[in-house]
Amino acid sequence: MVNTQVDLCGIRLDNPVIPASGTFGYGYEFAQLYDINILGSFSFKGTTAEPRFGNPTPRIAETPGGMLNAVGLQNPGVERVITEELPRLRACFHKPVMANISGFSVEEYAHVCERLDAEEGIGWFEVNISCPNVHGGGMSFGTSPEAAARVTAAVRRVTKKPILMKLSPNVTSISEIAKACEAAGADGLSLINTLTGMRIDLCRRRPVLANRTGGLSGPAVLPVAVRMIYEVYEAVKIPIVGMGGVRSAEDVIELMLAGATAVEVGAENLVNPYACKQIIESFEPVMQQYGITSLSELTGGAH
Amino acid sequence: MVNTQVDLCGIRLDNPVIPASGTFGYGYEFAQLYDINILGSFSFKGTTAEPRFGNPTPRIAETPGGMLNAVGLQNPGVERVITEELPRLRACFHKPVMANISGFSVEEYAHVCERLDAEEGIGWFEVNISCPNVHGGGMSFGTSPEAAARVTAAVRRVTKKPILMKLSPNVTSISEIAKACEAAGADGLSLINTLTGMRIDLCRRRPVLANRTGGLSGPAVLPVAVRMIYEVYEAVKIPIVGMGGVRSAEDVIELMLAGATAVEVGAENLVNPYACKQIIESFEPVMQQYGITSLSELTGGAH
Amino acid sequence: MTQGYYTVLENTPLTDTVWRMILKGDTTALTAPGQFVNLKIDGLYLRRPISVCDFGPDSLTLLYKTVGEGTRRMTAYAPGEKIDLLCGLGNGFDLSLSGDRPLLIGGGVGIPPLYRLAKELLEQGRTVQVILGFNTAQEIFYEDEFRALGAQVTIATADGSRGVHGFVTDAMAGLSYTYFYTCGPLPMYHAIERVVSGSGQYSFEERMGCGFGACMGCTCKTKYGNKRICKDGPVLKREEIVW
Amino acid sequence: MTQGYYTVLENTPLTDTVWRMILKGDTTALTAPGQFVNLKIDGLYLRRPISVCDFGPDSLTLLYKTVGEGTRRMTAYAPGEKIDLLCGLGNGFDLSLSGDRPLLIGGGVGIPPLYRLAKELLEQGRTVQVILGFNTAQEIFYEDEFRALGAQVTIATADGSRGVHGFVTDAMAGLSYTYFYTCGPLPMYHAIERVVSGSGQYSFEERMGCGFGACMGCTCKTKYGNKRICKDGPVLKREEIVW
Ligand SMILES: Cc1cc2nc3c(=O)[nH]c(=O)nc-3n(C[C@H](O)[C@H](O)[C@H](O)COP(=O)(O)OP(=O)(O)OC[C@H]3O[C@@H](n4cnc5c(N)ncnc54)[C@H](O)[C@@H]3O)c2cc1C
Ligand SMILES: Cc1cc2nc3c(=O)[nH]c(=O)nc-3n(C[C@H](O)[C@H](O)[C@H](O)COP(=O)(O)OP(=O)(O)OC[C@H]3O[C@@H](n4cnc5c(N)ncnc54)[C@H](O)[C@@H]3O)c2cc1C
Ligand SMILES: Cc1cc2nc3c(=O)[nH]c(=O)nc-3n(C[C@H](O)[C@H](O)[C@H](O)COP(=O)(O)O)c2cc1C
Ligand SMILES: Cc1cc2nc3c(=O)[nH]c(=O)nc-3n(C[C@H](O)[C@H](O)[C@H](O)COP(=O)(O)O)c2cc1C
Ligand code: FES
Ligand code: FES
Repeated sequence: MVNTQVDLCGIRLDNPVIPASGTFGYGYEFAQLYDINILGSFSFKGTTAEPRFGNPTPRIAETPGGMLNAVGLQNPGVERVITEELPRLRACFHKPVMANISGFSVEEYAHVCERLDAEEGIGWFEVNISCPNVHGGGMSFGTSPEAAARVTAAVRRVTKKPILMKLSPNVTSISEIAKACEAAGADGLSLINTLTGMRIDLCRRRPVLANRTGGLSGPAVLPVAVRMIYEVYEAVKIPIVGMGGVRSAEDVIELMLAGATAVEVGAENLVNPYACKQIIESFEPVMQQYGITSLSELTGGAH
Repeated sequence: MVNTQVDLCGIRLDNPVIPASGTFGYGYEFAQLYDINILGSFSFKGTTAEPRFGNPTPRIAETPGGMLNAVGLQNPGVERVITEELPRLRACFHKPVMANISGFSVEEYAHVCERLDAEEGIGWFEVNISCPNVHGGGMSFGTSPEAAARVTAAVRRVTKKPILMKLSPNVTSISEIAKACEAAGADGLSLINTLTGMRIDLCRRRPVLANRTGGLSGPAVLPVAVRMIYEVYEAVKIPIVGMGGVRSAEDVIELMLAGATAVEVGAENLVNPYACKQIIESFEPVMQQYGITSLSELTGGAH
Repeated sequence: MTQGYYTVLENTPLTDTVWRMILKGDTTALTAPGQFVNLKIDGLYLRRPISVCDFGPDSLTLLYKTVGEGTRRMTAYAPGEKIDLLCGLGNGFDLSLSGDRPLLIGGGVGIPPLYRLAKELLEQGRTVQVILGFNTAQEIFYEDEFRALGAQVTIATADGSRGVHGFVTDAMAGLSYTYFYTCGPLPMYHAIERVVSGSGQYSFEERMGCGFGACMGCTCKTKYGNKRICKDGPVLKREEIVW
Repeated sequence: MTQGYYTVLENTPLTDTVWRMILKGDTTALTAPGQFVNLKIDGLYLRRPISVCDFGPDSLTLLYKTVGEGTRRMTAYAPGEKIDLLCGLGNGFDLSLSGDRPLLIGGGVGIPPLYRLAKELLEQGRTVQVILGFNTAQEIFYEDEFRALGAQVTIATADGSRGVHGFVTDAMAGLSYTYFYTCGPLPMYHAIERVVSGSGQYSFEERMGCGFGACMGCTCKTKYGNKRICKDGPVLKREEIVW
C-alpha cells in the first residue's frame, strides 16, 4: 500500500490532485462521469462580486501542445454562487473545496472573500491576482509585489481560513511576488496561472481570440511551471500548490519534487474529462515504479 | 510569381527566413545538406570575448512540444571566431550574416562588437541581452530597461551597422525593455529568446540539466512569441525579427502578421535539419492559398 | 456523454473537401439529431467537434470538411484505426415542435445533422422539405441520401451550376412550412432571419475548449440568460436568440 | 548524414526490455561500426539516438531498450509503418588500430554497435574476443549472434546467473589482447580504466539536441579540446579522454 495523503495548510487531502479553477466548473459536469469525491479537493470557477459574462467569443484557441483561453472570468457573481452554486456543489462533493476568488480592486477581493467566508465546505481561499487592477492602470495585481501584498493583506483581514495567493507567471521575478505575499500573511501559494499568449488567424489576418490575447495552459507550459515552483520553493517557507500542464501521475510527482505540496490539473480536464480519476488511479503503480511509499515526502525533493 | 523579399534595416533579404543563433552553428553542418545561400540570412552562434566551454552536460532536455537547452554560450571566443570560423563561414555563405554577440558586462558587449565590426560579410549585430550581468547581481541585462539601454548605447558607439537587440521573454513588460532599447539607439529588435524552464528526472530526483534551469524553445512557445511580437510592434517603430516555435511557412506568416519583418527558426533546425529549406520552398503554395502576393506587406497586418 | 475508443469503419471523400467517416462504438449517449461528438486527433491538443450525421445501435456517421490541421489529419485515419471520442454532446434538435411540414435548411457542412433529423421526422410521418445550399455543383453531397429518405429536396448553388441559382433563401421563396430547422454558416442565418416566417431552431458553432460544459469557452447571450453552445446548445430556438 | 523515411520490417522483443527493430532504407551514409541514427517518434519533439547494430545495402538493425516514453513508443511501430530517420551520425570505431586480437567489451544496451564492429574485424581476419556484461541471465541478448559470427564470447552476469559471476572486468582478467573497444554505461568505463592495459576506444552517450553537430548540446572536454559527442564522437580514443 502506498500513501497518497498530503497536508495543505492543516487540512488533510486524500491525495494531492485538485482540478484547477475554471476547468472544472462547479463540479457537476464531472460528477456525472465519476464520483468526484475521489479528488483531493477542487478549486471552483473564479468568483467576482458582480455577475460577469466574460469576454466575447471566440474565447478559445489551440496552440502547439496547449491552448489559449480568454473566458474573462465568466461567473454568476458571489451572491448567486452562494445561493445557487454552492448548495448544488455540496450535494455532489463532500470534502473541503477551494474557493477561487477574483477582483478588479482590493475592495472587491475582500468583499468576495468575506461573503464566502461563512459558507460551509470551503477549505481554502485561492486568490487569483492575475486580473487587471482597475485602480492601478490595468496592470495585473500579480505583476507588482506591492499590489499583490495589498490584496493578500485585505483578504487576510476578513478570513481566518487558509489563503493561497495564486501567482501569475508573466513576471520578471516570481519569487519577489511570492515573498511579498508571504510577508503580507498568505498561508500558501498557487502557481502558475496562465502565460499570456496569442494566435493569429491567417485567413482573417486578425487574432483568433476576440480578446486578442489569452492565457496559455496545457502541457506546453509544464517546464515553466516546474521552474517557477522550484524557484519559489527556495524563496518562501509556506506551502505551494503547483500547476501547469499536468497530465499524469509522473507530472504530479515532478511538480512535487520541484516543491509543490499539492498539484492542480487544469486544461487536461477539458480534453480528457477522466484525467484526474486516471491520475489518482495510477499513483499506486507509478509510485511503486519509482520506489515512492508516501507522496508527501516528495515535496521539494529535487533541491 | 510571389514576392518573398523583405527589407531588414536597409538590407534586402531574398526571404524572411533566418536560422536562429545557437541552432545553426556557423552554417557548415547545414551547408553539407543543402545550399544555405537560399536563406534570407543566418544568425551565428553567440560569441563572447573569451572562449567558453559553456555549462556541464546534460545540457538538453525534452519538454512537451519543445526542448530546454543550457548550452551556456559555448563558443571559441571572438578572436578565434574571426580567424577560424568567419573565413570558413564565408566559403559557404555569401550573403550578409547576423553576428550574434553576448557578454557578461557592458564592456564585453562593446569589445566583441568592435572586434567584429570590420569583418567582411556581417550585415547586422544581434545583441543577446539574456546573459546574466556579472556586475549587476546576476540578473540578466534583458530584464531591466536601464541595463538593456546601457548595452544598446555601448554597442551603438562602436558600430555603424544595424543593431538588433535580442530580448528576453522572462519579463513583466517586454515593451518597456523594447522602448528602452529603441531610445538608446537600436535599429531593430529580435524576439523572443528562450523562456526559463526546468525538468526534473524522477529517477534521480534532480533537475535533468546540470545547470538545473534551461531555455525553453520550440513549438510550445509559439503563442508567447506571437503575443510579445504583437505587443512590441505597438510599442516601437523599429523593425522586429520574430522567433519562437516556428516550424512552417504558416508560422512565419503568423509572426509577420503579428509584427515581424523577418523570422528566425531555432529549435526546429535541430529536429528537422531541412526545416528552413522546406519553409522557403513552401512559401509559394502557402502564399497562394492565403492570397498573399508579397510577404513584406504582411508585417503588422493583424493590428 | 460517454467517452470511448471508436473504430474507423470507413473514411472516404464525398467531394474535393468533404469526407465521410463511419465509426463503430457505443452510441447510447446519442438521444437526439443535432448532437455532436468531440474527437481527439493525434498530435493536436484540443478535440474537434463534429455533428452526428446518422447513427445506429453501434455505429455513427460523421461528414466533415477539411478546413485546417485537424480535419486534414482526420483524413489520414484508415479503417481499423481507433479514435478517442466524446459522444452524445449537446442538446440536439427538438422534434416535438416540427408540425406537419417542417422545412430543413442546410448550408455546406451544416447539412450533416439535418440528415438524421429528416430521417426521424419522416419516421414520425412528417412531410419533410429540405433545402441544401452549396457554392457550386461540384460541392454537392448527400442530395441522393436525403431523397432516398423520402424528403423533398431542393438544391441551391451560389453560382447557379445546379438547382436554384442563389442562396438557400432564394429557394425558400414560396414554400409553405409549419416550422424550420437550420444548420449552416452565420451569414446564412442572417439571410434566413430576413425572410423566414414562424418559429424554428438554429444550430450554432463556437470554438470549444471542452465540449461538455466545463470551461465556459463557448458561452453566448440569449434572451433567457447565458448559454453554453456545447451543452445548452448547439441548437437554440428562434425566440431566445440574441442576434 | 542522410534524412529519410524508413520502413519497419521487424520490431520484436528479444528480452523483457530489449527490442530489435529492422528498418528498410538508404544506408549509404553508414561508413563505420559504432555510428548511430536519430529517430523522430510521433508525439515527441526531440529525436532519439540509437546505435546501428548491423546494416546491409538497404536495411539496418537497431537494438533498443525501453527506458522512457520514446523507447516505449518505439515498440508500437508495426511492420510497414515508416519512421523519419537521420542516418549515419557520428564517427564510429576506428578499425585500423585493432591489431590481431582486439577485445570488445559491451555492457547492456552498449552491446549493439559492437556486433557490426565484431563482424567487420572478423572479415579483416582478426581474432575477436567479446565480453558481454548483463545483470542477469534473463537479460542476455545477442550471445548466439556474436558466436555465429565466429567471435570468442564470454558472458558476465552481475548476479552470477550465467557465465562469469561479476562485471565485465572480472571476465577480462587473464585475457590477452592487442587493443580494446567498449560501449556501455559510465560506471563500467571507470571499472575498465582501472584494469585495462594498452590502448582502446570508448563510445559515449550524451543527451542530444540535434545529433549532427549544430547545437553544442553534447560537448565534452578532451585532451585535444572540446568535442561534440554526436559528431566528433561518440567514439573517443583512450588517449584523449578526460575522465
Ligand atoms: C457543434 C459543432 C458541430 C460541428 N459539426 C461539423 C460537421 O458536422 N462537419 C464539419 O465539417 N464541421 C463541423 N463543425 C466545425 C468543425 O468543428 C471545424 O471545422 C473543425 O473543428 C476545424 O478543425 P481544424 O483543425 O481542421 O481547423 P483549425 O482552424 O486548424 O482549428 C483550430 C481550432 O479552431 C477550432 N475551429 C475551427 N473552426 C471551427 C468551427 N467552425 N467551429 C468550431 N471550432 C472551430 C478547432 O476545433 C480548433 O480548436 C462543427 C462545429 C461545432 C461547434
Ligand atoms: C550515440 C548514442 C547511441 C545510443 N545507442 C543506443 C542503442 O543502441 N540502444 C539503446 O537502447 N539505447 C541507445 N542509446 C540510448 C538512447 O538514446 C536512450 O535510451 C533513449 O534516447 C531514451 O529515450 P526515452 O524517450 O525512452 O527516454 P526518456 O528518458 O523519456 O528521454 C528523455 C530525453 O532524454 C534523452 N535520453 C534519455 N536517456 C538517454 C541516454 N542514455 N543517452 C542519450 N540521451 C538520453 C532522450 O533522447 C530524450 O531526449 C544511445 C544513446 C546515444 C547518445
Ligand atoms: C478555460 C480556463 C479557465 C480558467 N479560469 C480560471 C479562473 O477562473 N481562475 C483562476 O485562478 N484560474 C483560471 N484558469 C487557470 C487554471 O486554473 C490554471 O492555473 C492554468 O490553466 C494552468 O494549469 P493547466 O496548464 O493544467 O491548465 C483557467 C484556465 C483555463 C484553461
Ligand atoms: C540549442 C540552442 C542554443 C541557443 N543559443 C543561443 C545563442 O547562443 N544566442 C542567442 O541569442 N540565442 C540562442 N538560442 C535561442 C534561439 O536563438 C531562439 O531565440 C530561441 O530558441 C527561440 O526560437 P525557437 O523556438 O525557434 O527555437 C539558442 C537556442 C537553442 C535551442
Ligand atoms: S466548450 Fe467548454 S463549456 Fe462549452
Ligand atoms: S547534439 Fe547537437 S551538437 Fe551534438
